[in-house]
Amino acid sequence: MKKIINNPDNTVQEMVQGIAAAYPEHVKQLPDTTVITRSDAPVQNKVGIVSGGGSGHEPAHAGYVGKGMLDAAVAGEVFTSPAPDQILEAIKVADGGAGVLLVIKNYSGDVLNFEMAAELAEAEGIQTAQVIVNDDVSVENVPARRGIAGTIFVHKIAGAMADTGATLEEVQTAAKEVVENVRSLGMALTPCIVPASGKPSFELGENEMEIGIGIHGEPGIERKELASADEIAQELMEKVLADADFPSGSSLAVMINGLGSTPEMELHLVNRRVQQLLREKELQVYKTFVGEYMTSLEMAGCSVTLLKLNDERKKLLDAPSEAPAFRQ
Amino acid sequence: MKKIINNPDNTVQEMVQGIAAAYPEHVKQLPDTTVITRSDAPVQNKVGIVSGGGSGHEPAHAGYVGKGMLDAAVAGEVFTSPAPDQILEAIKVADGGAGVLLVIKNYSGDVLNFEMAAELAEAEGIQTAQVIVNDDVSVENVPARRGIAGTIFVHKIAGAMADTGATLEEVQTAAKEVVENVRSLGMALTPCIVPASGKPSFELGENEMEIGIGIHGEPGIERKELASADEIAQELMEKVLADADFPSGSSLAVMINGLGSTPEMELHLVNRRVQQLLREKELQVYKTFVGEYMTSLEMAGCSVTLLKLNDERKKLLDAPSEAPAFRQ
Amino acid sequence: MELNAAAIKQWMHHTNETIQENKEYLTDLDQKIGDGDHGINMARGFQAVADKLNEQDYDTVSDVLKDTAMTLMSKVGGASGPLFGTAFLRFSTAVKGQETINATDFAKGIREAAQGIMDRGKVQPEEKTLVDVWLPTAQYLEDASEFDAEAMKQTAKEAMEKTKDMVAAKGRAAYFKEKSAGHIDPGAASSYYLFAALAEILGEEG
Amino acid sequence: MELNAAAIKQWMHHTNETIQENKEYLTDLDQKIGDGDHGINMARGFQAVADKLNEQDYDTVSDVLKDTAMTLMSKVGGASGPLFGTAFLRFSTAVKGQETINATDFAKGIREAAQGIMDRGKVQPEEKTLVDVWLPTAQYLEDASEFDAEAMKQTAKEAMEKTKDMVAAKGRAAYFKEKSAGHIDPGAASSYYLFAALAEILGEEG
Ligand SMILES: Nc1ncnc2c1ncn2[C@@H]1O[C@H](COP(=O)(O)OP(=O)(O)O)[C@@H](O)[C@H]1O
Ligand SMILES: Nc1ncnc2c1ncn2[C@@H]1O[C@H](COP(=O)(O)OP(=O)(O)O)[C@@H](O)[C@H]1O
Ligand SMILES: [Mg+2]
Ligand SMILES: [Mg+2]
Ligand SMILES: [Mg+2]
Ligand SMILES: [Mg+2]
Repeated sequence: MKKIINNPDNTVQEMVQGIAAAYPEHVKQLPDTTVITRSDAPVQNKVGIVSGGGSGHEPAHAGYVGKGMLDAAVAGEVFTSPAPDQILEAIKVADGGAGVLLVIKNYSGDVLNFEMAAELAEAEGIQTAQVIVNDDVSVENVPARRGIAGTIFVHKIAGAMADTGATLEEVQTAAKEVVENVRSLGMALTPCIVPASGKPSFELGENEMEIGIGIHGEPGIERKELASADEIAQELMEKVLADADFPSGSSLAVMINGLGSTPEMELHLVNRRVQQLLREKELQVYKTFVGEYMTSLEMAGCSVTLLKLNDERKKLLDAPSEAPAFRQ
Repeated sequence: MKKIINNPDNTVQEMVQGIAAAYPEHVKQLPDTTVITRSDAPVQNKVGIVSGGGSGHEPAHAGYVGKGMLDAAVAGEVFTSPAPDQILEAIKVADGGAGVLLVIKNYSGDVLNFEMAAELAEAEGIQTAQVIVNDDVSVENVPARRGIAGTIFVHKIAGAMADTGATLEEVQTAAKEVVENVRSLGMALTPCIVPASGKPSFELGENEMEIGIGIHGEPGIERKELASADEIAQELMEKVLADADFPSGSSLAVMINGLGSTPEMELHLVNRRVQQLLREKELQVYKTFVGEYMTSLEMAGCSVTLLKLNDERKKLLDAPSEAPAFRQ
Repeated sequence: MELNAAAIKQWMHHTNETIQENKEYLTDLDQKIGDGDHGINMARGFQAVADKLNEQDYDTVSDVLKDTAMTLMSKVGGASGPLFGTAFLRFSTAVKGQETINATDFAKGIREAAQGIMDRGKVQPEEKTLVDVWLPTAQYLEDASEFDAEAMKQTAKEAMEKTKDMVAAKGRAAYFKEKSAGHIDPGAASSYYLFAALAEILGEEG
Repeated sequence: MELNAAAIKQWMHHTNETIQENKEYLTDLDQKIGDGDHGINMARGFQAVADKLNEQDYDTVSDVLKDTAMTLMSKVGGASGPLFGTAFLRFSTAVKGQETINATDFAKGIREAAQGIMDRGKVQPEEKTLVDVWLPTAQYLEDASEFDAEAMKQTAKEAMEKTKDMVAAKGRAAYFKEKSAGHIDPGAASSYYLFAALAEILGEEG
């Protein structure tokens, strides 16, 4: 295992310190926690947006903390949901009196811990609402679907909605509408290694790839021979579009997300074919994002996310953001 | 070799198409070239800024094309300088009548090809000036020093200077001052594989790292046992600071750059220690950049870049940029 | 059977030892049908419990259980953190204020704990989770005419082994669908260690 | 010796064949003291030359050389692109407008080409670059009382082999400092193939 780390037990704590040290003009670390929060939190009378989850998906989620997106992000151990007490601290610091929306990726651990934190927050008189992101079409059973890169669009749109002065319920509704309209699918060429375990998360043959893999290495749809960039793009798109059923003429946001060690060059090859296919299907591309948004340590692979837009979501997507990993 | 590509011979061309398809609001591909240019190029009466080099360093350089940074970037084959005719096309499209500054990384190939292009441009009546970036302190012999991540600061500051309406000479001077005040050093844990060759660029033992490696796998200063993040940060900083000799109290921009497959998490660990060391040395950090700015395909490793700022460079560094890989 | 605060403390310390020894094994189980962190999570959590309980002397069983619950909740993370946390919290509440507990109290506590896991995890029996160890153990404790530590351990062990053939319906293992069969559930295994540790403590005392 | 446009074309075609056959070898050389792309660069460039020259019939030697130069310049990239490009451009200029060239013209052309490489690359002899093949070959051609293809090939070959012991002072190989000794310079090797290809063409003809 070749990693640039110190003692693996301290990795998350040190990473959070590193993030806070990098962007002091935007964010700070809540003392004695692994919570990154806007340096001006809480913003009075604005609905707070809190997300988080296991670490190893950077820039998710701390990179999305900043004016226009999240008010706070909680970092759990690598690939392990954060505990309720940490989440509670994030909720408290994010609450400016208008309540807090929790953006939760749909994993048992995340759901359980965020729900407990929400109960604790309610007990302290803070109103919370939640949205559970489950954009990964690789899982057939919809309630069990995992949350992957589509989560970033939820952060962006919920954050922008909160900035309009909307109520907690309105922000939650906007976030839920993103979830209803967003679909993703990923694929991997190589596994990744959790620092504390030192072992690969799964194994793939020299010439194999796995379609539909999860961002913690959860099993996907199919393992098969490594295909070309065009074929990979085509397969991901077919499965996403089959599930999404976007009417032709729909206006979309597109995200081509790198899982970790796949060079940006390769992401652009995938993007090239994705854009061709969208044109063929007469789907309009409103905006494209190519880069590492929701990673899986040093896993090689990518995911494709499509979000159907309406006028409101276009406006919210375009709204400014000062989050270090999503400046616009 | 596991890569998401099509025919390796077409990779660069397809990548450029993918980039153009991703950001049509900012950039376009010059037909029949591998040149990415601002969609509104040439900007009349503004000094044009052109850079480029071999591909495989994405987002460098096409990702830095946009209002506030480059007017055009030329992509050569992977790790191979682009040819003069392509560079000439970039110069022509970037020239708005005020001349064009060429930002060249200090490699034989880049220098030779850009110089030929400059001669061809002069023959067509376009005034050019050049700046050669050589920030890599790993090479002892200063004239032979390589250009690495410090190049991004040259792009940023030259681009901002051009936006002020400065003359070609003034823009060149600002760029040269960046080169005089910027120092970098990198290190790698694993090699990368050029798609067309299919072979690793070098070999490193299971528990080895190389300090001072170049972004094409050029040999560095020393090969040694893999150290901790803190030790790596310390070694890179010591060598950079020994070479740079920044007086205490200096105000710096810091870049912690990932070479490809090193997770952002690890970059933040390096950043944490770098910031501690800077505090100890009583050097002021004005702004920090952590991420993948100048990569080397899927090489694992990182580089540290320090740029000494003065009031002018602070203002230029802070100026807005719409380049997709450097939004601010 | 009569357990005081010190005995519960001892139980938790021995659980910690067992978990530390079996950290790799638990992680390997989770590698097969999860994300390979269960051993790491539990080891981190129970080490924190051991450290926490060392900080003070406790008067009541319920206080030891409560600190155990809160520490697990805050240090384990993942799915197992809130589940083990909830289990011990319910146990603590079931014996609230008691300086000592007897076999009946213990049975009641474990029953409440099992129910807590089911509520929190929205989980049913036979879904291949830790509840498949807690429930049968609770049942055994309620049914036993006399408390028998070895028999409890045996019950927990068999229950854990039964999870091997189950197909997971909850948690990460559910993504493996039919392929989850053939492997013991990691949470069931760590739950077994918990009951085994108690049996070993009581066995030593004779 | 008398070469017309068709012969030069044939020379370039055979050079292309040789480079394609030795693409891996050239890349391996560059892997050792460079960035492992020289074979790829040269193969791409000479394939483009072959394609380009096939497009039309040429009247003059200088036009074939000029198209060769421009194609190499635009398709090779890297350090070798402008260097080989410049070499052929200078050669073309040296024999401007000539339908055929004799041994003296050829010697003059190669001398000019070698000088072009030195100017463009700011390179001196013994710095372990392609100039270390071009210069001795030019010298041999100037000195030879009669043109002898085999001897020219032999000269180029020996010159290439001499680069093995040199320490590189220009190009990527210079980063390897003393470690660059012990390996043939890739650009020297491809330059040798160029002269060898001419010898083979002329040899075949008898
Ligand atoms: N919804 C659930 N209800 C009950 N137990 C669950 C549930 N989800 C997961 N588990 C238990 O948690 C264990 C996994 O714990 P762990 O690996 O620590 O967390 P994670 O799955 O978040 O990585 C499983 O073996 C299973 O026993
Ligand atoms: N400054 C220079 N002058 C002369 N020849 C050079 C110079 N730099 C490099 N070369 C030649 O170029 C060859 C390498 O070419 P190539 O691998 O195609 O380009 P690059 O070094 O850009 O990858 C070297 O073997 C050497 O012969
Ligand atoms: Mg986990
Ligand atoms: Mg090269
Ligand atoms: Mg797990
Ligand atoms: Mg080379």
